[in-house]
Amino acid sequence: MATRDDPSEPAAVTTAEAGVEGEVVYRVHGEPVAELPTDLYIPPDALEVFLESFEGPLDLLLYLIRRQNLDILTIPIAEITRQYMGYIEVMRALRLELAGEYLVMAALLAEIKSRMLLPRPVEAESDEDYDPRLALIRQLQEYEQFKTAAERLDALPRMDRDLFAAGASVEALEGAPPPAPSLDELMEALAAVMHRATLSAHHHIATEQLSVRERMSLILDELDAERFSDFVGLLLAGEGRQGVVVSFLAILELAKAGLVEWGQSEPYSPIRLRLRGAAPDVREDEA
Amino acid sequence: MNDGDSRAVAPGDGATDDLLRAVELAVEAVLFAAAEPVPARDLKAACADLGEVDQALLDTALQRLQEHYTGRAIELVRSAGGYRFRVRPHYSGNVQAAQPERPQRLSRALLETLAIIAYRQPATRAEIEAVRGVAVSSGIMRTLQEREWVRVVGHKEVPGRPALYATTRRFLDDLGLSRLEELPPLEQIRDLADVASDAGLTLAPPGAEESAEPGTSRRLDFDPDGDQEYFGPNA
Amino acid sequence: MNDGDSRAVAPGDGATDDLLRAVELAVEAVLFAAAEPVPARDLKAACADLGEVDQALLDTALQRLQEHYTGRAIELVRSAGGYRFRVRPHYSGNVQAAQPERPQRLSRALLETLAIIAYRQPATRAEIEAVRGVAVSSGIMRTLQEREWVRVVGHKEVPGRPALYATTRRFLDDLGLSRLEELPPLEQIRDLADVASDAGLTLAPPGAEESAEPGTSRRLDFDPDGDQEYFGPNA
Repeated sequence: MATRDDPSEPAAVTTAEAGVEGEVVYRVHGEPVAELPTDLYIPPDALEVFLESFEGPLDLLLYLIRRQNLDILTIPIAEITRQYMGYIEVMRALRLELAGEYLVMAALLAEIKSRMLLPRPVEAESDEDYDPRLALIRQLQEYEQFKTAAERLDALPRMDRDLFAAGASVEALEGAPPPAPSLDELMEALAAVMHRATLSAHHHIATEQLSVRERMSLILDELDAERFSDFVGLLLAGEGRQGVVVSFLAILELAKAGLVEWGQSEPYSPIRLRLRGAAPDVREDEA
Repeated sequence: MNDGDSRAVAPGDGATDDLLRAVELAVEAVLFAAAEPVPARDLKAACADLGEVDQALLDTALQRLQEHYTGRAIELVRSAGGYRFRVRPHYSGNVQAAQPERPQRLSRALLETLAIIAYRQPATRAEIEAVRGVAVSSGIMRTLQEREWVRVVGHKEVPGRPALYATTRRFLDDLGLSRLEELPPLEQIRDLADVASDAGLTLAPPGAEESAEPGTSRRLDFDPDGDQEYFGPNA
Repeated sequence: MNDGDSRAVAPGDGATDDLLRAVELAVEAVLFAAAEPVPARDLKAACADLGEVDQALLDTALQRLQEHYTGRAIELVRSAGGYRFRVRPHYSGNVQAAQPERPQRLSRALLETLAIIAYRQPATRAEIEAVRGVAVSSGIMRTLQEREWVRVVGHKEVPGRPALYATTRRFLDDLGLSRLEELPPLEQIRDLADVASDAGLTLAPPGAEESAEPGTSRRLDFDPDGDQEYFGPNA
């Protein structure tokens, strides 16, 4: 193997595809990426997605080992190190954000490789003292064990995905219902949601929009899928001039969301509105 | 099984009997899993892979289902929105007694769901889940509707036509509000959240803000399937 | 319900038959009204006004209930949290057809983290990171806790007192399991003694695995009996 022959060569810098023994067909260091290592077998567009799909350096190492049908216990460390460095370089060349763990692993691999080139010390007390691969092997085994466990866990039937609870309405029951929430409780709950996650994308929903949203709900409720409603009538259902504006905005929002459709029997006749779709046969075609 | 004698379907027709039985059970499954009354149209859609299910066949299946639950603790009822199972009022006491020491408090999941609907309405369940980051159970949606704080105001025209939920008049009344815009503006709530986190209060587990940055981490925990921008940046 | 033949009730005893029937229906009502699995204790509480309901009677009622739903689209099942009615897996497709909104995929990072907690519990974040070889994001820990699959059960007495995570009863309920040891067993890993002998001075040839004894694998510290205490204070 090319890299093994020259232990002084900084492995993290140069990547060689040893198609022919010793022949360097691909270099990264100091040069733009003109060509990906041929053993990656991945179209460049897919590469980013592919690399992101690794859960970390152990996952990547495991992939490299498994791809060659090798046993974890017999890792050809020089070859695996060479391939690992190849991926790291490609990730860097593509300016992918590289977690520090990948670089730590690169250093570890380089260290193991160099130690394996040294002759075995006579006084080595145990195999583990001697063979620098053992700690890594143990880590890989353990990771693979849980990787498999995670896959099996995901394969188990799960509530709300594969299994569904069977419940019935309790509406008819008598007795004290739970209390209504206070405004404070509600706001606290919402603050918790916003605090923790994704609402950054929804900050545009400001106060004045609430009236529009409310009106959207009211208009949706009023509309029918079979029957058209009068557009002007809907506008005037609100209060005063502001009501018209709010209703108008609400209808535009609904139209934009594809929830309503417009109709006009002839030019200049009243504009009419109804719920979109919802015809039973259409539904069955979709299903 | 004590399936009552089917009437609308010609007796002795084996193939139809099998279909009828299959429809009855599929409908049973769908009704028990649903968060709200299921319209006949959706019941038919759920049976689409069983064969040709027309209204008469569905009606017969529903009738058989209803008969099967005669004398049981639940009953199949029809309301404006469709069909559903409900616990018979006779068992109110037993249901109450089953939750002895649990004070009837509203769960955090329910409150969060309600708050999101109030601000994002009309919203689908998937949209609520995208905001919350975790699943919303049918049970919660059922409770919110039974308390009449939330109702279905339409269906989104995407595959499956998911229900669009909105808050009700009753919701405003129970909160002592006359209109939705009397709710505090979202900005203010966000400030509240920030203040709480600055003060080290535990509104959410520590480190929550890390993933609030879009794009910094892969969040594959759920699939927002592009619904996000649906009611999104509206000019 | 695993006790198939609990015939605690004398046949022909009219009064007991009536009681049994009443208990069966009360339990049916409670289970359908509940959003979550109901423990036997709560079921007994629900029947308090019916008469003397002991465990044997309750078991018989549950068994009759289970039998009543034989051949139906739903089934009575028992998991860690208690009893619940569930749509039979055979009908999942019909339910999904009626509510097709969300795929609910979990990320590999989340699943791996969950698996490590499930089999290693209680585990600290550092222990999880040591196995995975990467940092565990706060988002994942938060999502796991919000789903109520994982919770903090204590703190490890080392500098910094890191939180110890364990899975919840809800986790088991959502997978339909009663106990942790019903999880699929961990793949056994080969003993390091074998590893050492296999790893020679030169790179060992592929295929060296034949020499390893599968039986000597290191047992992971997965304590099947110690799991109960992590089910939480309301156990």
